[in-house]
Amino acid sequence: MQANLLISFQQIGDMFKNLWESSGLVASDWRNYVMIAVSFVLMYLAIVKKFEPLLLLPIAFGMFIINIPGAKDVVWGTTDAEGHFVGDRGLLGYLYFGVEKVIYPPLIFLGIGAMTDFGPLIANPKSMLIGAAAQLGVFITFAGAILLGFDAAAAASIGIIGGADGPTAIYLTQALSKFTNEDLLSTIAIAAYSYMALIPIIQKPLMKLCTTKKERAIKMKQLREVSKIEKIIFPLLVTLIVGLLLPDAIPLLGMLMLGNLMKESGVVDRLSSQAQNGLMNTITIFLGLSVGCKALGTNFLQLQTLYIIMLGLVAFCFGTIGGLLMAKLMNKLSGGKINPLIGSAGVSAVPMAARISEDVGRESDPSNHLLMHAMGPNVAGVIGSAVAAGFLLACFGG
Amino acid sequence: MQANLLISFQQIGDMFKNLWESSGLVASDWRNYVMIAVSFVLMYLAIVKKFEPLLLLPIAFGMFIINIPGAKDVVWGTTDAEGHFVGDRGLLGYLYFGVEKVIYPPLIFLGIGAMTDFGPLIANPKSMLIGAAAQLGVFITFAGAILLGFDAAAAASIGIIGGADGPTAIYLTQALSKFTNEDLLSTIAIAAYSYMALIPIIQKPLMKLCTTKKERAIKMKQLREVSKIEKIIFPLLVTLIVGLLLPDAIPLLGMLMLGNLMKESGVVDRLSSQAQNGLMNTITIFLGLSVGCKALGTNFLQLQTLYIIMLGLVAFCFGTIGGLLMAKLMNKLSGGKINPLIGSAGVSAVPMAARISEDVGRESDPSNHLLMHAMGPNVAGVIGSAVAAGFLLACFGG
Amino acid sequence: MQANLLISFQQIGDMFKNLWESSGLVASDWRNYVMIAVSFVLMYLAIVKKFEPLLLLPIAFGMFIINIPGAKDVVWGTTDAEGHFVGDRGLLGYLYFGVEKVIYPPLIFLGIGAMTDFGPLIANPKSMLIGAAAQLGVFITFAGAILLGFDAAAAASIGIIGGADGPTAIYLTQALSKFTNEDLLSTIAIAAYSYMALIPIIQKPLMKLCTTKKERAIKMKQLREVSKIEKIIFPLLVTLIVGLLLPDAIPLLGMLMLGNLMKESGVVDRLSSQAQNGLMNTITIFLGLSVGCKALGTNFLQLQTLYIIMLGLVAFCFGTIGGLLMAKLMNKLSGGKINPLIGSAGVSAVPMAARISEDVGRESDPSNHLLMHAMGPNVAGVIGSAVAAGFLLACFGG
Amino acid sequence: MLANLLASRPETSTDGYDITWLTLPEGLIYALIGFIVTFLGIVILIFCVWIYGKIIKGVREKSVSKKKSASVPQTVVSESDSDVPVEVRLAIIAAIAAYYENEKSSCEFKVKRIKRL
Amino acid sequence: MLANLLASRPETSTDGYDITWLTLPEGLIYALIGFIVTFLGIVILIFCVWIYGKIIKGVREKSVSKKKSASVPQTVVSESDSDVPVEVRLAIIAAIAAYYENEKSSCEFKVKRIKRL
Amino acid sequence: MLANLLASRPETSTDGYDITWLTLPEGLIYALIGFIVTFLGIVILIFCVWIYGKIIKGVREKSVSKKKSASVPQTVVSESDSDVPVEVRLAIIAAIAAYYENEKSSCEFKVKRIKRL
Ligand code: NA
Ligand code: NA
Ligand code: NA
Repeated sequence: MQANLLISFQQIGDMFKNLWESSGLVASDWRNYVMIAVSFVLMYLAIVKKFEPLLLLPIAFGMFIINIPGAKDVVWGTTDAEGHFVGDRGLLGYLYFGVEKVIYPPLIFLGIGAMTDFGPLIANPKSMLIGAAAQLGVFITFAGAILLGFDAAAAASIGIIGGADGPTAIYLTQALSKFTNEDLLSTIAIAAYSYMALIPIIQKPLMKLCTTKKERAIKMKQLREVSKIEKIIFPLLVTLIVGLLLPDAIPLLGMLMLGNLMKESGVVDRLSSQAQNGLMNTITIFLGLSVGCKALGTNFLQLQTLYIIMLGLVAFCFGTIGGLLMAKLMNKLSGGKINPLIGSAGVSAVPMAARISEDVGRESDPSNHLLMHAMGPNVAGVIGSAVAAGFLLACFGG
Repeated sequence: MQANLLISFQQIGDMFKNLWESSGLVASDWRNYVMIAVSFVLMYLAIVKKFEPLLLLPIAFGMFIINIPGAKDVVWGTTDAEGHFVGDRGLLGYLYFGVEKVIYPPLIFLGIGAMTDFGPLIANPKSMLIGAAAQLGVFITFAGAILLGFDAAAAASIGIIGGADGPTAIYLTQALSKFTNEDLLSTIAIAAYSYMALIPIIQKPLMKLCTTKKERAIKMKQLREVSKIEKIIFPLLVTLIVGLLLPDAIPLLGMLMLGNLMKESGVVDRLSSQAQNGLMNTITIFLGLSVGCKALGTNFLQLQTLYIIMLGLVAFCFGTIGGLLMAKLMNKLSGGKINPLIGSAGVSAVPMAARISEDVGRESDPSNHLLMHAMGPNVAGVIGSAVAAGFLLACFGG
Repeated sequence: MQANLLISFQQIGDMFKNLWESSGLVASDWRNYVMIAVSFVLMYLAIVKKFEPLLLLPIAFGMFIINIPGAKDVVWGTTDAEGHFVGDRGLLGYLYFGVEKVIYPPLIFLGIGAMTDFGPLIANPKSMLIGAAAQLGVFITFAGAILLGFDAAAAASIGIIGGADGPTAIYLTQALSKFTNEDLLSTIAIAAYSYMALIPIIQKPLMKLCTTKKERAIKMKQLREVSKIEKIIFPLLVTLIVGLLLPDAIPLLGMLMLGNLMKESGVVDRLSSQAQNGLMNTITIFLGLSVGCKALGTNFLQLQTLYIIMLGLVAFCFGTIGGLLMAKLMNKLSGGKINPLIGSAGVSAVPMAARISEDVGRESDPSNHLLMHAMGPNVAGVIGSAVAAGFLLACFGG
Repeated sequence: MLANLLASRPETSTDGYDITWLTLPEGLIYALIGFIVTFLGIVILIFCVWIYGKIIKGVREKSVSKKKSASVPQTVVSESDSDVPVEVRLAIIAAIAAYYENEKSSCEFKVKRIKRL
Repeated sequence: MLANLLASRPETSTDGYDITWLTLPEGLIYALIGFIVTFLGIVILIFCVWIYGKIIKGVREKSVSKKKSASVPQTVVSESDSDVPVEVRLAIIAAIAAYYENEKSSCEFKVKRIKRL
Repeated sequence: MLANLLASRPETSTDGYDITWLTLPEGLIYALIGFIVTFLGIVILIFCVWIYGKIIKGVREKSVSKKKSASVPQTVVSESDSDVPVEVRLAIIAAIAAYYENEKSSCEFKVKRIKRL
């Protein structure tokens, strides 16, 4: 071979043929291009409409990159027929490790905890009932998914979209993923973040439908001030009680509460600052990219995806309705002291949902400020969803 | 099964039974509740007393969370009789990876190196002798642990508590952990950090006992200024010399000195800043949580734990005495130029121990400032402990 | 054994003998000391001459630490004859994981993307031709390495030094490493960063040689302003087009472009800031240290190393010449509107090479500012090198 | 019923774990019980928070009545800085506040001391 | 020829993968094709960037002509801060700018509001 | 002797590594040797630090005597900023210093330039 110094045109032709075959153009599937178009739509929503850009942009970019024909083996890794890696993973395959082993969502909750003020909730603990009632969407959607023929683990994952909490949805979906053959992660994550972004459009009509004009004008009395010691004990108490009932909720709730303890204790500002900045930002990038990567066109464009997106909308609507009805009930029982508009904030989507309560309230009476009152149900919704996720995990997580 | 649309009460009963069994309440052990109480005491010390909160708070939270009945399998992972993981780990099991593979302590030392000023030590290299003498506590405690019936690896780990250096103690204990059947990590870490927090109470009486009033009043002459080039060469020199003698000390000392080199070189401020902020804070959270997690009640509440806590106190006392006696000797030899109070700073616990030298010095003479003089022995104590750890690792680390 | 309370001198002698054998002094090899000296030279260049200190300092420290006799087994891990780890890795062995699995270079590119302004390139897309022509060095060096007897994968890795891009060089070398028996990583990384530091010395004479005085005095007209929307679409377009042609380039180019998209979109400042600060700094430390660690004296001091260093210089020279010739050609075709000095900036080495164009331009005419015009070819060089790396990977990466 | 939307109902997942299939009534029962359990947990939480709120309030009222005259309002900028004009101190605080507002960081700070250089 | 510099030319690497050995002409062909492919990719890129630059320019010129009078220059420091002297506002901006310059961070910021304490 | 505190003395750990058991005299010998080795290492270090301290001092004294008149004290704030009153410059430096003090960061900084906007 070495002696043969002349190279035939044949060989050069082969070289180009190999190059052509390694390029994506030959491996194209129309579904890849559809997904790239979808990813551009998501980027448009993230960048121009500013819909939850922190996660939607990395998710969309992950979706974009994995659907470039020929890219999957390079950026994700070679996989066998059942999706298991063959040999080394690609970059995004390694970043996905933290999703696969359910490490990222609790760490994001650590940062969220360090940014959350549970003060309004402690001042008015009854508002937690709204956070519980808003889980109605989760459970109705669960039943709906069963009706549509999904298995229990898949139905639970779809239901949790109604929790309106990205990390909780990703956590539960991934933790249940081995008990179902559906590949739901990216669809659920995208549905959850998209609907969270669309929450003003979803909630405002429902809020006006479920409440009377008089109810919307109710002014609530100012919340009491909460002492530092109460704020420090609260995260420990929540972790202990929910942990005793539903240990499966601990990774999420425990990290949320550790973050909050770090913040409220005031003695570890270095750690609390890193949890909510450096650490959370890094993990947000990794989580978004690797979740988006699961949206490979050939898996994503199925009838199920449509069902899930539809069920997700159902989940958000019933979550909102559940919260509103509970707030109306509490208003009745308290003799008109509670403005039912704070009910919709129970679906979490912190702090957007609480702001909508404020907005709709001020439409009725510009001097009516509901924001602080809505923050209680709003953060309670996070706890409620974590409890619901713990329940579903205890039932269907083996 | 699908045809049978009616569900018997039997089935609903089963569901609740399963839920009840998955909850922690049924799996409770009184030792879990004792440990939760202990974790609350540690949190109290960290938050209210501000005792080394950066590590004590995460450790205490890890201890709290793992001892919630039923939580262990979820947050740590399922383990067999010998403690090896069965299937996937839980969140804290994954975070523990960096402890298990002894990755976290050297990275924390990287950050500490980037925060340490070796100037006072370079100006007065003789003060390193005090840092060596303060290792007396380490070796006396080692012998004491042998006497109490611990094996060599366990005794070495217990002895290193006297180094008064959290990362060094965790590093040595973990590196020796496969050569002993004792599960010492959390006990040693908690003892080390607790005594470091209690160092004013431990050291002040010993300092007054070991020195005369006249000695305490000695004023030391100002240290010479140290040039930048000396500060740059110092970390390389220490790494090289200690590395040649005791290669086992390199992961700790080398990272400490790399951090210091990054700081003193002044050309990589980006890296030095990240090493001492973002990186160190992240690892502190992970290290604390996963070390605390080892303090499962059923393992922790044993007679050994009491012995270790007792031996830890012995280690701190003899470390202090060793440093003081060396400083007295140097004072004698130098003809009264060295205030023996700087001896106690040799146990490291940077910068607390140096501040105590200052405090006690000013009790004798309010115009006597020993802080800068005590900083030399203080940082020398870090080097000394790393050398001692390297020796013990070379002897008992296989 | 326990009964025998007296220890013979024999035993003490054994202990010292063991200590001595575990120390590095007995395991010394002259090549270790040569490498330590080399590492000191690199540190001198990094600290005093400020030559690319961000990576050169960690690389040099890794080289220093691994060559301390006896340190290799401790900090890197025990390996068998073929270099595979036996049992647990050491600290640097674990940090090396991100190099081994080619995770670090794309993440560094993420940060670089978030710092790069492609505006000048978008304003004058033709300047990308210079970035392509500057890859001449890569391919000439590839052929040269074949001539010197290297196999194809090794030759490709050596050629990419001419890309003048550290992460790209490390990425390609590591991705091809299983297709060659040469251990090239540290040599190539050190050569790449060293020549990038020496770029003023390499380029200035070539620039004067290849251009006439009249050409150097050409003033270019100001670039048009680039709209935000163009800057947002650019990274997506580049990823898509290059990805379709050469999917192997996606991990590098895709991450570079994601970083840029995060910056230009303006909606995820948190993420973009973390990508270019915290994340990039952490990975720079880890990458530098673990790349430096591969420069063990016994492997490094070979004839090949000399060849590679020589070929690296060839690569830089021909890269510069390629860029200059293309700029001259474009000048001719445009009727004298393009100053050929911006050609040398095509080798990337952002932003140093562009500054040299500015400097040399001002030597001819102090009022001539070429910096902005040179930034286009400069960042185009990064894209060009990633394309070249993608081509080489597609050909020789299995 | 739409239940046969998916052609097959495998017993085990590709990872080898059991897949649970529920009938609609079973699903509804699970949903109901789940909703109840969530409420139950939250109600216990509310009770505990309310209880310890009461306890702390009681404890504080006692201690407050004792210490009433002890506390004196603290100004952020301490007295020793009085040679630095108020305008400048204002600038410093505003600068840092603006910085933090921008960063959305949660750190709190006080201007401890202004050094004259 | 220097090609026999390395004594042996193993067929497979220690990791078990095939090692490719090229003759010089083969190497030159690869180099040439590589250079051409790189150029090709870049030329396609240039074409696309140029095309969409044109498109965007066209779209913008239309919309700009419509909105011409709509935009009003914004000052960085808003009107509501007018009770704070210009000197002090300057100080704040400079302080933050200096901070950022030092950090080489890419964050941008505006002094949104100056709070009087 | 308390040595039989632990009922059994297994030869190997659960991970399969040898466990070393020492008698008290052995332990004391190890402790003594360890203490000596630690001292030894530190003494060598002291010697080296002292030696190179001397060398550097020698080198510097030579070069200092040469360059004596070359250096001029630099003010932190450069001349070009002279239109900005001293008060404001002070504010900037103090603001950043306060920021850093709070953060406990070790970064150092200089106010390089104050831009008038
Ligand atoms: Na929720
Ligand atoms: Na110490
Ligand atoms: Na390049």
